[in-house]
Amino acid sequence: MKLLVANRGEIAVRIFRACRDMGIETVAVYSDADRTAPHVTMADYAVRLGPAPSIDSYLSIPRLLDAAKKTAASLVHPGYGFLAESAEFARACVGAGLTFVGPSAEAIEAMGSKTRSRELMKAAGVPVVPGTTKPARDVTKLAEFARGAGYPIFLKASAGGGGKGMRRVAREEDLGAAFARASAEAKASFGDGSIYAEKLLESPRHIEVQIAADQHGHRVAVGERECSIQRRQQKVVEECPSPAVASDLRAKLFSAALSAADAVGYDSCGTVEFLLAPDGSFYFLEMNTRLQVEHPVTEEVWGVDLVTEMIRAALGEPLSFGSDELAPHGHAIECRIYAEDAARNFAPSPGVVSLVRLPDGPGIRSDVGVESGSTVPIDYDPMLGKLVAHGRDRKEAIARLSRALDEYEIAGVDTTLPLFRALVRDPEFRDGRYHTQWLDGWLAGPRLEPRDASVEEAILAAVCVSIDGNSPREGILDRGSRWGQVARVEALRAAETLPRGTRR
Amino acid sequence: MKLLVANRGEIAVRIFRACRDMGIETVAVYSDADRTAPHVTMADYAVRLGPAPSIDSYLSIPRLLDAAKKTAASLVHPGYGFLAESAEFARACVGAGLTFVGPSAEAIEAMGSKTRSRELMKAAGVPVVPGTTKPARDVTKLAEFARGAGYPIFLKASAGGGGKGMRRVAREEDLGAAFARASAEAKASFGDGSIYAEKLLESPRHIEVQIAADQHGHRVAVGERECSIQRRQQKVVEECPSPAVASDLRAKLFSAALSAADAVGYDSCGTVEFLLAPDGSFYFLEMNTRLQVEHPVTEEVWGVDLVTEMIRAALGEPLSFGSDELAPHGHAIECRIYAEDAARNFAPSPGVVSLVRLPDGPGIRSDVGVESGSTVPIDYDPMLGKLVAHGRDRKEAIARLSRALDEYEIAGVDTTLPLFRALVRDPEFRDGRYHTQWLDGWLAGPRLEPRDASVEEAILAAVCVSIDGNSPREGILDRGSRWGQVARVEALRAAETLPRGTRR
Amino acid sequence: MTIRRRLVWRRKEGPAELTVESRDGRKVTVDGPAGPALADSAKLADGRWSVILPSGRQLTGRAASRPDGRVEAWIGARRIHLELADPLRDLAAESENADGGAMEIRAQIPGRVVEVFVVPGDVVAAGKTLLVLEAMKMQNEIRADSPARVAKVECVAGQTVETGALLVRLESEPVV
Amino acid sequence: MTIRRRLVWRRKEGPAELTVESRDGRKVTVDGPAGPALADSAKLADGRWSVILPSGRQLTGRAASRPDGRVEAWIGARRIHLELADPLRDLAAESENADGGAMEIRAQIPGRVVEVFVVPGDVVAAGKTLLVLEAMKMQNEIRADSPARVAKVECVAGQTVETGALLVRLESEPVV
Repeated sequence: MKLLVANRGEIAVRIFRACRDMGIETVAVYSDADRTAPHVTMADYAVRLGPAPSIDSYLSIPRLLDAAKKTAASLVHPGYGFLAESAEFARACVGAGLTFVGPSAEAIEAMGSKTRSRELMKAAGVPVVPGTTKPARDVTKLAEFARGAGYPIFLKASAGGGGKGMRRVAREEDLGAAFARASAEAKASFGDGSIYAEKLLESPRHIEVQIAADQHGHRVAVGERECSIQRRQQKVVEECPSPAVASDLRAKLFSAALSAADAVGYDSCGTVEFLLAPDGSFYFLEMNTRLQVEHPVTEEVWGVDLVTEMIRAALGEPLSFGSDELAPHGHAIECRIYAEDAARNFAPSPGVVSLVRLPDGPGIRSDVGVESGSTVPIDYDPMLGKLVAHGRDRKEAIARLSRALDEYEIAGVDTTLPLFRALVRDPEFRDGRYHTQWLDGWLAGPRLEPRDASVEEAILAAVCVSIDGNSPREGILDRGSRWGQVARVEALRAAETLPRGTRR
Repeated sequence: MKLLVANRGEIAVRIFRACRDMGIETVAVYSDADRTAPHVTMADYAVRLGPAPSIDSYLSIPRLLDAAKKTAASLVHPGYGFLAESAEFARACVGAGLTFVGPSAEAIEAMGSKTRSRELMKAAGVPVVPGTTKPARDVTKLAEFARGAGYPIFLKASAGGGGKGMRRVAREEDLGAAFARASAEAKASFGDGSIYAEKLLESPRHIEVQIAADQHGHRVAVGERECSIQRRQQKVVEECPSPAVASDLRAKLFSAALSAADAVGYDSCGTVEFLLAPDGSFYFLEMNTRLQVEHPVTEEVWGVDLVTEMIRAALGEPLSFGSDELAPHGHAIECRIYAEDAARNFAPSPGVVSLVRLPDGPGIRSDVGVESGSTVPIDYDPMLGKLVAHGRDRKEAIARLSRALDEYEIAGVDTTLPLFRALVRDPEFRDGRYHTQWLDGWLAGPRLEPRDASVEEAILAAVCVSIDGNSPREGILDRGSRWGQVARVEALRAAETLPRGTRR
Repeated sequence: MTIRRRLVWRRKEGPAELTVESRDGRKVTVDGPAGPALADSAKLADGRWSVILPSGRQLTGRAASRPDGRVEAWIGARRIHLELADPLRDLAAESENADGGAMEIRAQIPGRVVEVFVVPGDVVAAGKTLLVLEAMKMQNEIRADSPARVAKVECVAGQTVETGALLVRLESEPVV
Repeated sequence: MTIRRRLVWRRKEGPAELTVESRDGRKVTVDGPAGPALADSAKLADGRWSVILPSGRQLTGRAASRPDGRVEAWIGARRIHLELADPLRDLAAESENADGGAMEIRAQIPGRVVEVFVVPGDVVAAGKTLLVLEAMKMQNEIRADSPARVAKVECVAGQTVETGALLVRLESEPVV
């Protein structure tokens, strides 16, 4: 039996590892930019899709189906991002006689549309954030709603998430411009510019519940995750359990999430996202009908393998655990490592990763999609992978995360590692006192200025640049090429013509 | 506060990680062979001990104490092997005003002598394997005992373990020669040639119980480990829990282990080893008054950090858990990765490790003391580190171990990786049907012959040797140096003048 | 950079020739027992190679040849052995000479004959060591590839030989 | 291989000279603000360096200089910035000339003056860009290191200059 992963990077590696554990052969697909990527070199089979741009490779349904046919793959897993929430792709797979590892196309469609999913939730008695019901193509409907619900409001692309096509609007005057930009961004990322609006809750927390289900009607809520550390709606750090959820709230969240899953007869792994207001009330946000980037924190604390469960469910097998057999132990924290320079407004930093040195030892897990020598292409979401620390409690998890960061080396491209190093030392983070707007405020401060060197550090640097080959003179030449590259990136970014895979 | 580790390799890295988690500064010591070893380059401080030979470096108490004084270290952790079971070293540390991270010198001494420890156990009502009571310097006493207990018997060095100074004697005629060799080996490894003899149980299993204790009289049994996969009394694979221990036997083992610990007022982490006969009876073997190589399988299943507990106990702090707060979840298996070629009778394979590529992802932990570019010196135990796989049950742990082995690359030196790859596919191993003599028998078979290449593998090899720089012609030259090196090793081995650190 | 290498793959089922050809080090044609196959090949930073065969099959591993002609290949923890003789590298190689049947074993690079184990008339089994030839400080046993009868011995212990010098002439052992 | 490098470490507390000297690339003497220190230095296979100082302090990390004179150093996930100017590399360098007070800024390697921002008599603050000099396709702003008054301007935009050519002469601004 062969499984094709219609994706790249760390999630393709993650899914192939589950396949190996289950004795299923692995089929990788790749664009020209990814020929020597780890997800290709570990696979049993590999098929070229096309040139680097996503539309000609990872987003091309016909080429993906050809690759499956060529290698006689019978299973297809979409990963996250790219076509993971495309009902069209799910249908195309089924139409080609393939087993789509994920929920039904209908469930994807229902939960994919923010407005339809909210209607379903209202019907199922799940509280929803006040918002427009129909996806709007023009601004008038949104203005009407905003006047009723009161500003600030939140504009969202109805066909996708991950920070794309999202704008906060504080006052009526800004609505027009914000709508135009949000709609354009949504069009570029999901091919659908329709937008809907929601009441903006003040400093809420983002809590999501992991659902595992099979085709025999078994549905289990496998713990919650805290994902409030976000930068412009993009998750940066996730935790399990949430420091803000006590057992009675947890029970309510679980039952709401299960109602959501029941409402669409959900039969795979998925995540129901809620906004938790400071007063303890919570509102349905959306259901992600796919595997989440942050699934490892749930796996470490609840001792489950969610990817294996998805594949079993797709094959018609029952879930390998009932809710009674599950028990959480300890606390886990995940950091998403992006090839971006947090100190330069998260400017992307594509290029060749000259060195990857991963931390290890007790409580540390790395799900990573690059290795020394890998290229970080400019064409896709610049996430390199995730660092996950697990401890007996939140305090030990943070101590282990901090220790792992001291061992972590990525050279050749800038990364968000320095951000995490500063974060684990921040008193508010260490006390779990944060919410979805916290990080944006934190980043505005002078926190990421690199410290000045001590005398000892200056001696180390002097030895490096003097004895080493890369003394300043040569420094310019080889540095030049990389700085030239960054200039090229800046130019590209400015032109906003960057055809990005959707960001998760 | 600074902690000095009087050791090297993976266990020094392991202990430094616990120090970082606790905010304790780390002091490494190194011989000339280890200047750029990972345990040195990760430490906050590093002090040269001397030239490569252990007696001038890692076994030199005066030089270790000087290093502690120079860096104002207040804590000393001995790791395992080297001086870990030297009461003299423990006393020397205390004498120099240092806090020895481990049990009292008295406990080390009592449990260090096989004969004294057995007397203590008999007094505490713990069943012991029939054996001589006094350590013997000549063969007559042993011959008398053997005639009484009946052959086969087992000769053991009374001052240390790890496969050094051990000989099986099947018949009286072989006793004299076996005694001479065992005594010489013990003298070389532990500076004490005295030997004692034990009745040899037929195909017993080696089960050990982890003890965690503090200086406030709290003592907890933290699960058992199965260590029957051994080659010439040297542990190769360890598991937690043991596939052969049901809950009632477990309760008896735990209470026997606790009685052993109580008998010497044990106040750190230690391990009580038993031999489990096929009929379910078990006998005290010895108590290791130190951290064991295989401690990670217990940490993964019981969710504890044994090294942190040892340091807390040494600092007078209480254990951070009571026996009621502990619960096991899942199953973990550890493989010891040695720089030895299992296919050539485990000939050591020192040299430069040109590539280390560690597996990662769900359930996998590597505690390793080398990285790409490291040198494996000929002067010490050739263990590179340990691969640990954790799953929800034994089946998932074996599947994950097998997956990790497919990702594991070590080039430049031969390793025992191919042995583990064959082992995880063996039906008897997969069913847990093995005992302490099982592996030696298994190794006698043709199991480690590398498979012949398939056509596809031949194409890959052809491309490697043709397009690559290391085409055969060059192959000879660079190979030459390594083969020359192996020849040097063979010569050294033959001369048996190899001053080895004790092997664990 | 055009590469053309002829390798002999000594398998249980008998030797097979592998011709490796490539103009760019990326598109590599390997003509083997199952006919020519175009392998999309790429070298990784850590020295391993990845090949993707026409069937889509992907293999990544490393291989290095040892002086005794054997190639040690690794795919993860899996060690694979294959006798991949490179006529250039085998200090001597057999070649069918004109009158068929007879096989001449000639030195491929200058060396010194260390020892000779056969005399004309000896009948040798496959794998029998005929002589030991030393070149570049490496001693290499020159063995018979298949059962044969020693027709001629053209060298003596201690003698240095030039490239191409005839060492031993074998005649295929008539099936008795 | 004897290495001798003079680096200027521009700290908030003012510039400090670091002289790096080594005969074997292992025993490295770094003469810095806290006097000479013998650093036992070793380069690791992955390009990082480990130094052990006389106090026993050990640091392992990597550092590379950037064209703007800044050096980016990393120890694990910790990024450390330091201005480690190498006179050789700074396309121009100030030097105290004979009559004290006045500082001459001369071209260190041949280049082209792209633009001049000052005229004699201007009073400039530390860090003020005096001119832009282009060499090896790199444009480099030559700035005043400390407050001063422009005494002479010896170059014009578009002019190419030889190594050592005088560009600007500054006089230290008398404390008013």
